[in-house]
Amino acid sequence: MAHDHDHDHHHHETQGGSELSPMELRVRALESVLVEKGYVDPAALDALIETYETRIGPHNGARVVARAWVDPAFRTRLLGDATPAMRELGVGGRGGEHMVVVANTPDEHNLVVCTLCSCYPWPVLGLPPVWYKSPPYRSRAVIEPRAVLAEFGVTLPPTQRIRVWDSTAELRYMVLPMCPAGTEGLDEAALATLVTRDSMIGTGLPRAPGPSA
Amino acid sequence: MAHDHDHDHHHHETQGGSELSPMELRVRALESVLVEKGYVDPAALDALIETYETRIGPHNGARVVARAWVDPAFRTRLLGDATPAMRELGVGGRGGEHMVVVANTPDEHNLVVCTLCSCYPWPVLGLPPVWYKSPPYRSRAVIEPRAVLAEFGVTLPPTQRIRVWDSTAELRYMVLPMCPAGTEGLDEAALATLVTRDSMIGTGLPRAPGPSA
Amino acid sequence: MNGGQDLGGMHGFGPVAPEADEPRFHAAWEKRVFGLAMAMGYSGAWNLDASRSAREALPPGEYLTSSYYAIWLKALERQVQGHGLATPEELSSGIVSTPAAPVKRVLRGTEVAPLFARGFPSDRPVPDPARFSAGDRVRARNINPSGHTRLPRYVRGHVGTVETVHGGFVFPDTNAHLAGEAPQWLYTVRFSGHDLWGERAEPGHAVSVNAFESYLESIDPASVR
Amino acid sequence: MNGGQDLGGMHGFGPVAPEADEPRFHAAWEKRVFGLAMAMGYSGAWNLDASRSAREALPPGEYLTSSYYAIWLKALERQVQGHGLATPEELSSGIVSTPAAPVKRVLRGTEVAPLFARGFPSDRPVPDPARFSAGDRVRARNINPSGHTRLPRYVRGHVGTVETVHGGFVFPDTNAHLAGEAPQWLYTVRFSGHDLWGERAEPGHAVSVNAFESYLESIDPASVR
Repeated sequence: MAHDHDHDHHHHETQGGSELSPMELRVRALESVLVEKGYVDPAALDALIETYETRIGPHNGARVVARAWVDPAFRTRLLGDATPAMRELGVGGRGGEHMVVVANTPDEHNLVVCTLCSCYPWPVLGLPPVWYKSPPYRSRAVIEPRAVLAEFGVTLPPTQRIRVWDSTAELRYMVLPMCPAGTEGLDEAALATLVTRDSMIGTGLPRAPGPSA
Repeated sequence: MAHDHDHDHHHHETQGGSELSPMELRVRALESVLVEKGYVDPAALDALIETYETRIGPHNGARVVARAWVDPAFRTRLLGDATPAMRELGVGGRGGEHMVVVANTPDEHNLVVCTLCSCYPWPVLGLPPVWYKSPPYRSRAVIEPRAVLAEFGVTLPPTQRIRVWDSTAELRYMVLPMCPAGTEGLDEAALATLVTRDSMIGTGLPRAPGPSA
Repeated sequence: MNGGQDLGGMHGFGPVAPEADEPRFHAAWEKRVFGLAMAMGYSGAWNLDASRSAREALPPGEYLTSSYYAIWLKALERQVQGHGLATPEELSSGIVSTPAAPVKRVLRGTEVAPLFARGFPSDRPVPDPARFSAGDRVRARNINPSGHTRLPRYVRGHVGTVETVHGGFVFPDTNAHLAGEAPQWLYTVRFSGHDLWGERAEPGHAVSVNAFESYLESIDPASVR
Repeated sequence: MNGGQDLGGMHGFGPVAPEADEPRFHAAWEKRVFGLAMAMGYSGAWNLDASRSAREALPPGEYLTSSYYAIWLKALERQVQGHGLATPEELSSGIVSTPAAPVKRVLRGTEVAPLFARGFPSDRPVPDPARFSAGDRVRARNINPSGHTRLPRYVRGHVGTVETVHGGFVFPDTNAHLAGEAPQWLYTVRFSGHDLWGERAEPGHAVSVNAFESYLESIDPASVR
């Protein structure tokens, strides 16, 4: 699934003697036309790629989680109306306009999926990994979430229910995982380092604090 | 859909200098192994191919339809229990063990499909055409049969209901079309020439008799 | 299984595309695959339901982009390997390097005509009486087995009318996994297009499927399992 | 549409396969496709729902065998051509041979940071009161539109519980076809795994979807349309 089985790629001359794949050539042609026709500003293209490749990522969500762990009032605001609460920490924007945060409890574990495409809270978690966008996860998360979690190495107690959130509209979900045990001495920044990307999707749990904690 | 997008074909030496496609080589390897290990008798292979390539075909079904048009008692037997009735004409065998014949009427037109694979009454109609086995027909026949029929050039009166038979078990269906008008002078053999394969699937209607009739 | 084979009601495949000449086979290899699959189907190593199951177990993307006989070929290769009749290396090279495994039967050339003219009926006696009768309203159960089934997704959960009680037949859901023929009563159940597809369904449209007894439940709420 | 994108509950795709290093992009062209799609999405020629619709309109076999950004690319090419912004020959050659068509907006480099930090909210006022309230039992309607919809097949016909009333949002089913934002109330509806998948569902499993008001009907039989 990770590579393109496309057969009907266009034929291009090799440009400048470089060896480009058919897909590179096809995209290059598209970009050339869109830029030359004035629909796309190359500076916007560069800014978009730079923003989403390097500036956004799960560290934003991790900051939100850590704050919720240490600040009960923030946690309340976050679970009540996540979008403005995240804005307090400067987290938000395209793909996170309408955030919903769902909190794990000993009774219920939350798992986020988008069966129909790839909806994901970009400004909170960055661009999604390939597996999140791929048929195995999208097909199975809603019908056999416990089996999926097991493949991620997460085995929940049978008494902990699993709640799957299928992102079928413009709401975007972040899971608020439970704070691991043994973190009493850690400050907010240290706690944030325990928050994995997967723990905010629901396919993982936060790291346990190291022996130095 | 009609060609194979297979990428992981095996690599073979070209045998005897002939230029064979990867699929030919792959099948040749399979056949060699199955024959050499004694699981497959080459004579059986030849007999199977010869039987289904040349001996069976929609002429068998056409004979059944023509008989039903001229012989009301046969028609009654055919609609009551099609398998023994067809056997009277020597029609039956593998893929037609449990035949059901459904009769078109001015009120209801019948259409046969197999959404799950390619079930088809082999000894009655021969091996199915590619379109019958392909996703467009299999997906659409059950949800928009009238639109499918229109693509086959068949426009039914809005008052004629459409009944779709999805062959989900080992029953195999043949449609008994209505006898065209203007066939009063024709004998059974002449009538059989009007019965098209598609008219026995339900995607067509019988031919009208020619001016000489 | 809810696999690539379960096509009823899907969109996006484009128009039906009849061919002008409609050859039975489109390449020499297709004939050989057809014959090999038929011959091996007689070996007793598996059965027709198992072969269907092997075909639909191809990943959906591969199923939908493979030609019909390419699907047969890939499934047959998997079956041959899965039953220990040949190794991947043998199938790759075409050179036999391991001993043959025993098979129950080998179809002989002289047997083809009589056997295939007779056919291989799949009706079987069922000791218990049929649970449903013609005219009964029944609901297709909402089952989603990961293994083989012949209850298509598009009828599950919908209510239809039993039209015909056909007698007992081999149950594919067990037989495909070589877990026994476990015959069941087979019915024809008619559904209205409106019930299956909603208010935008084409008017005057009904769909029948053949449904095994365990696919159906009474719509009397007290008897719904 | 009941297309290749509607994956919930399907079998046969194999295990989830996380990558060791999980690069955001796997080839240089993927970055460019991402950026081009985002930039063109701002042009006003279409909208996000239309882009999703274009992606899922790929034939299912192609959708399922194309990588993620290959799907984006193919959809973007179709949109560009479909809206008369470039010809197939131009996209094939990379050489402009026709005049540019007017577009509503061109995203400038300096606008990216402020615009994307603010985002593009899709909540809209809806004049009528919400038809459903938290706690209501509702049925996901059995609709099967050939156009874009965000009601997945696996919930259609099933009964769930309204958990949250979110306010009005742009309705994708019309917006995708440039037929207006036609905002509707949006709900979170929870379904039990048992109701969705039958008796073999994993125990203690529930699934929520976000459902627009027209996707839902009251289960009071008198009010079922």
